[in-house]
Amino acid sequence: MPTLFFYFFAILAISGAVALVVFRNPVSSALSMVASFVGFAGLFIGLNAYFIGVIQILVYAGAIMVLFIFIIMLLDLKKEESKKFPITTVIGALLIPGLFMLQLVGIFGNFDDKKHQALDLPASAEHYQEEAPKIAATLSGANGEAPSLPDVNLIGQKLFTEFNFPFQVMGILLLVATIGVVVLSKRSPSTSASDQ
Amino acid sequence: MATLHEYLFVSGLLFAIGLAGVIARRNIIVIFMCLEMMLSAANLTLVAFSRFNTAETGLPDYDGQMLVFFIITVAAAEVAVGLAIIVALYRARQTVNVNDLTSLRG
Amino acid sequence: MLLALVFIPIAAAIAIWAGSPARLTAIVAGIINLVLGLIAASSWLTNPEIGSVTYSVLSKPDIALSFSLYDGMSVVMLLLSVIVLAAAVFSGQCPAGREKLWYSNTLLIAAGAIGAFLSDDLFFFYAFHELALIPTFILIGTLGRRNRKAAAWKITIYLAFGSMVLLAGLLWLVSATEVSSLSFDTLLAASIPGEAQKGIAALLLIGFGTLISLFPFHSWAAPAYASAPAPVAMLHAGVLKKFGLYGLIRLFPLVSEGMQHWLIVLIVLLLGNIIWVGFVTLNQKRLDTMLGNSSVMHMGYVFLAIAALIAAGGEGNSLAIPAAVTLMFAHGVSIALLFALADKVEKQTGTLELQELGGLASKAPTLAFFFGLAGMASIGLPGLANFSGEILVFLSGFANYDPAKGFGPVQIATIIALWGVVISAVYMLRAFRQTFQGPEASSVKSAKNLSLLELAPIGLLTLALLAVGLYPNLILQLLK
Amino acid sequence: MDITWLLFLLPIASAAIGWLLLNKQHTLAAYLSTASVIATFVISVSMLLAGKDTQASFNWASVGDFHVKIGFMADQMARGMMIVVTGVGMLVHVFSLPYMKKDAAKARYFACLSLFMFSMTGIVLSDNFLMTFMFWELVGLSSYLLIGHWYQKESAADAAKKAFLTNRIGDFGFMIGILMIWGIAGSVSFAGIADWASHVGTLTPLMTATLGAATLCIFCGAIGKSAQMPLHVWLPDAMEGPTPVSALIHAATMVAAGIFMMVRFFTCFETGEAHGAPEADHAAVSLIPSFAWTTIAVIGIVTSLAAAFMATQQDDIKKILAYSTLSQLGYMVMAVGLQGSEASMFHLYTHAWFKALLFLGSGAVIYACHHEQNIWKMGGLLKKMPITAITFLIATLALAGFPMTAGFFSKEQILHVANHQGGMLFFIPTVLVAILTTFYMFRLVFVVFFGKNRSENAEHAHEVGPLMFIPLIALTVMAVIAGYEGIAGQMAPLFHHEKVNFGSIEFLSSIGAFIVGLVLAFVFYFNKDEDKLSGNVLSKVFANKFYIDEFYAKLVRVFQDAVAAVVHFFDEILIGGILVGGLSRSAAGFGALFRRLHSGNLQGYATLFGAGALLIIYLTVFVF
Repeated sequence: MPTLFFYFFAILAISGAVALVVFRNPVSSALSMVASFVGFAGLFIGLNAYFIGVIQILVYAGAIMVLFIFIIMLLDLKKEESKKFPITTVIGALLIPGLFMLQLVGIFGNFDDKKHQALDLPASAEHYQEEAPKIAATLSGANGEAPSLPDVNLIGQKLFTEFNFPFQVMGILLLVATIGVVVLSKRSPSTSASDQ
Repeated sequence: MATLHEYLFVSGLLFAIGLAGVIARRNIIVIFMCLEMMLSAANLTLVAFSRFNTAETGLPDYDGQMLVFFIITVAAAEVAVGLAIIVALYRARQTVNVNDLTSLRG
Repeated sequence: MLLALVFIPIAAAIAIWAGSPARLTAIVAGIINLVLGLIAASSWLTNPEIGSVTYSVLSKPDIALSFSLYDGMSVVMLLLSVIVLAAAVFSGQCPAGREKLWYSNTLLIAAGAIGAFLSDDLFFFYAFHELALIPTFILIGTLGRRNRKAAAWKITIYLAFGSMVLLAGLLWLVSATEVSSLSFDTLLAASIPGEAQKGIAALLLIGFGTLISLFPFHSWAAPAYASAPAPVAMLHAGVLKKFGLYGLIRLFPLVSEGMQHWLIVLIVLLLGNIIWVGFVTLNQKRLDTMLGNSSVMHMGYVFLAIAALIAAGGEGNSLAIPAAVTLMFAHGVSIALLFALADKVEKQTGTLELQELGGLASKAPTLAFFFGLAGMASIGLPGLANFSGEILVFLSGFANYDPAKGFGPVQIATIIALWGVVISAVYMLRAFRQTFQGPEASSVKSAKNLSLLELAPIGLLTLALLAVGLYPNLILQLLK
Repeated sequence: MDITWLLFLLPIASAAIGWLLLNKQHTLAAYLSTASVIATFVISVSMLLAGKDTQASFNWASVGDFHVKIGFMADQMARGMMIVVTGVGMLVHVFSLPYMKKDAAKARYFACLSLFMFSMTGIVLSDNFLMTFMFWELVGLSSYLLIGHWYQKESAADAAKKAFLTNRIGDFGFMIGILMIWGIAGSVSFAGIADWASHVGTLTPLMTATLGAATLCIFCGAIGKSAQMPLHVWLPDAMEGPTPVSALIHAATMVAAGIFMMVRFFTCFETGEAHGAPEADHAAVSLIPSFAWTTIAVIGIVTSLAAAFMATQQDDIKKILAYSTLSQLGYMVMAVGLQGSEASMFHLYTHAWFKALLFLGSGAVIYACHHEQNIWKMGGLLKKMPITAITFLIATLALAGFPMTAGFFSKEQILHVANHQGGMLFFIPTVLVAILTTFYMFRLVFVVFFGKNRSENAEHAHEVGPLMFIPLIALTVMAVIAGYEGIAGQMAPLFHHEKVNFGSIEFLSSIGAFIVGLVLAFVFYFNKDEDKLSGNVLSKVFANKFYIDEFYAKLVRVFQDAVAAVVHFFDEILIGGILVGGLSRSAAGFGALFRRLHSGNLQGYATLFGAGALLIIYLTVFVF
């Protein structure tokens, strides 16, 4: 059953990606990309990365893609190219990713594959006994429920201890980006004068 | 259950498709979307490694997921700035076709 | 104090960009630096540690921003830098409206040069030189004369090439010494296996050689100096170019064996500098290109001292390094003076074509006097600094001469190099004759004599030439 | 502090002050300079009277154990030479006061004269070769400045340049010689060299050859400074300078510096108290191989003879004197080469007086004739300016070696040396030169002072003022008495008394030469208005100085300038263009190649980027 889910979401992601590249209309491209991101989220969840899966939907499909669609609407983009793709471009677009995939497969041959192994949650609970009893409780099922992976707790714990500094930096980055966007999209007086 | 290689193959394929889009498409917004696709593909790789290389606690190695988290955050900021640039560009040039944007010609 | 010497020009450059009056700030910074430099040099004899500072930057490998007067050579180079800097900021005639660019970059060149000479860490030694090159390129490219673009490109490409080869050499050197610190103290205490020395020596010779305009990597120099604004020509030809010689002499102990392999090559090249470039100089039709080429030519003498040092091998040649350093100082001051004066000539007459000049002496006797003096200095007249350097160089060439064995290559080179003294006299007197003597040409009709204000920087440089020329022990006592 | 230092300090101080006063206090500068030279003369005389050797020095440049010293060594030779230098210098200064009165750049002139006095003092008193070399160059500089005093004149500027450059060529050899001597003897001081020479014993053939080469290299310096063949060309041109300068620098002192220096050098090789004992000299002197000696002597006599021939066909009064100076210097060099240092120095000493007198006399004539220098435009000046004429005549007699004048004694010694140490090969040309000397000097005297006035300038000439003729008279006295033993023994730099033997071949040939020359000159030139001897091929060759100047001009043009042009061409093409320029060319080529790739097409960039990534993956994963 999980294998089936994997193939389903993988095919969803891949076909969404293919549609993104192939559709002429940017809006269709954007929508197929949303579909692709849903596929991504499924794959993440299949990898026990629930938190990442959720923010993949929230941030990417929710926020970023909306932004894209907004811009597409704002600029009122019609169908992109009426002309067909030039043959050289198509060759490049097929050849380079193709070679890339070939290399990837080649690399697989050099490294041993890893089978999927179920997580032994109670066994790992003892590592958290000292510093995070609540996580340990969830892991071992001591709080009365079945043992489960406290994904968000674990990420939060890492984020606010080990990765605290980058986290702060990220905050500043977002602030700077916000200001930057405002500055960029503001029409400067001279350009607006020449626009009219 | 799917193996590591399968995940990596899927992520590589997605990356390749994104790259193909970047190479082939001429609409700068679509190119940008393809770039996001490539980023996500990289994220998938990271998560896959994180899951298949368990840490000493026996749980997934969350360092990888931290990286993904940061990538998503940066990507959000990047998209915001990038789209703002595209809007400014469109205002200046009235086009989003990269064939018309050749001021980098040496 | 040493920190101040490096950072006062930088601070002044920043202040100029920030809006303080450009010329005044630059001159004040130049004078403060001059005073500080003189104080540092004079107190160095009693207190060699004066003003040393160290700020660790990286621990592995150990890199530190560390300034000290490492030895007498650093002191002399520091003196040269501050003297030429003071004269350069004072004597330049900036095109109106470009003061910021002009003065701040001039100061930065000097800061880079001083930083390189004071650093006793290989990394910053190299980095400061690169720092000085950038404003050089900028100023030549933007505010130069005539075909400044081509000259700027040429100097950029050549010097970038030289720096690159040099960097390769330095990296190899550091890795071959297998020490973890880049400070000169540790580096020079290490030793390098013979095979590696050969390669490192070659890279250093080419790298430093290009920076010093060693034949045949010299062809950037003359057009660059001819096009450069006067302060840049003064600072680069006078000070910055000595970086290469300084580095070569500084790192010489590490690769002394390796250099042996290249002795003959070096001798041929330095004779190329002296004789070949000497003939090229003879054929120049403009004052500025002539001076540029003459500066290339005189580098050959310093290389002659280095060749004598190499040839001496284990015996040692106690004369060679003091000779080289004295000549470096003398050449730096005299060429700076000549470039400053050529600038004045151009200002007065509007041309530097020797054909169009003539009889300037009767209009501007003071200018003629100082030009004559500087020209005489550069052709090695006793009583002026260059002679002290040249005579010591020639003596160093014969220091290890064994009459029972006859002439070695260095002795033969010295004898051939002496012909350069004749060549330089020919072109310098020819230029002086064309410019200042004979009947007045039409271009000099409206020329005026030097004003007192213009005299100040020229007087400073002349004083330095005379002081070292009349009593070279002033310099030599630093070089014990 | 030794009083001798004042000999250095006074002139240099006066030169420095003169420079500072430039354009302002002309007259003050002139008097200051004259005062300083009078003071140095007094000091020199007092040193001579004191009669003891003094010595002092300080380290000028020291590196480790090696010191370059500045110091003086006032021995007999130096003291005598100082009298000549400061004596002639003083009289020339005094003469210059009226002569240069109207010159706008008087201050510069006197400052340069003082600079010259300083430098010449340095050469004379120097105790080592490096110091000699330094002052040697400075003398060259002051000579350059003084020849080019009227630098607005093309000819003066060119002559100054020529003089400096020709001297530079000589100095090139000189420096090599000094370096070689330093290498061989381990010392540059004369005392050090003498010490080495007396202890070294026998030399290996290689070292002997090197020593000979070193001697000849040092002699190169003398060739330049004393204007010997083949570097003699600058001296006649140097007459472009003011005439008093010619008297001081280009007749009496500076040109003699070459002889002085050679004698200094050779005396280092005379062991112990060998002064004046030629036989004893021989052993130590023989360290220097004979080929060096012979070369020097041959150059001396060739110069002497050639210059004498050239002098016979010159029309410019100063040029005649210049060639006569050359010829006499050739005498001295020959004497040095024949190991007759004493004779050479003695002739130098007497020659200084009467040649300075001749030049100053010619200066007075030129001054009186409103700067006319062509002798054929003078004439009959004996009546117009009797004092000048008579002093000039006496000087001519001295130069011609008329008995009982100073020149007679010294020429006698030269002839003696030529006969005894050189043999007939040297003696016959020496006598020939003596004949020619009398001939061209009396040609000059007859044309200038006798006959009738041949131009307006000559008609209006009148006797010069006292400040000019007093130096002339003082020099005349010296020109007569300087050679007598009582005076020469005191004053001459190196005096070796030789009793004149009235029956000897030297005496007879000397008298004979005088008579032959006088008669010839009388026959051809007395009361003539034009040169009967000019016009034929030979005289043209003489008048054009054997075409040596033209030959050099060609040589310079062909070798120096053409080589320079060719080298410059190759420098641009080969080095600037191909060898090293190829580097930048190829960089530019690659740039152009990569520029193609910079189409500005985003997709193109993406493709290339992808290809690059592929390549890197391929290389990192599959190759390495």
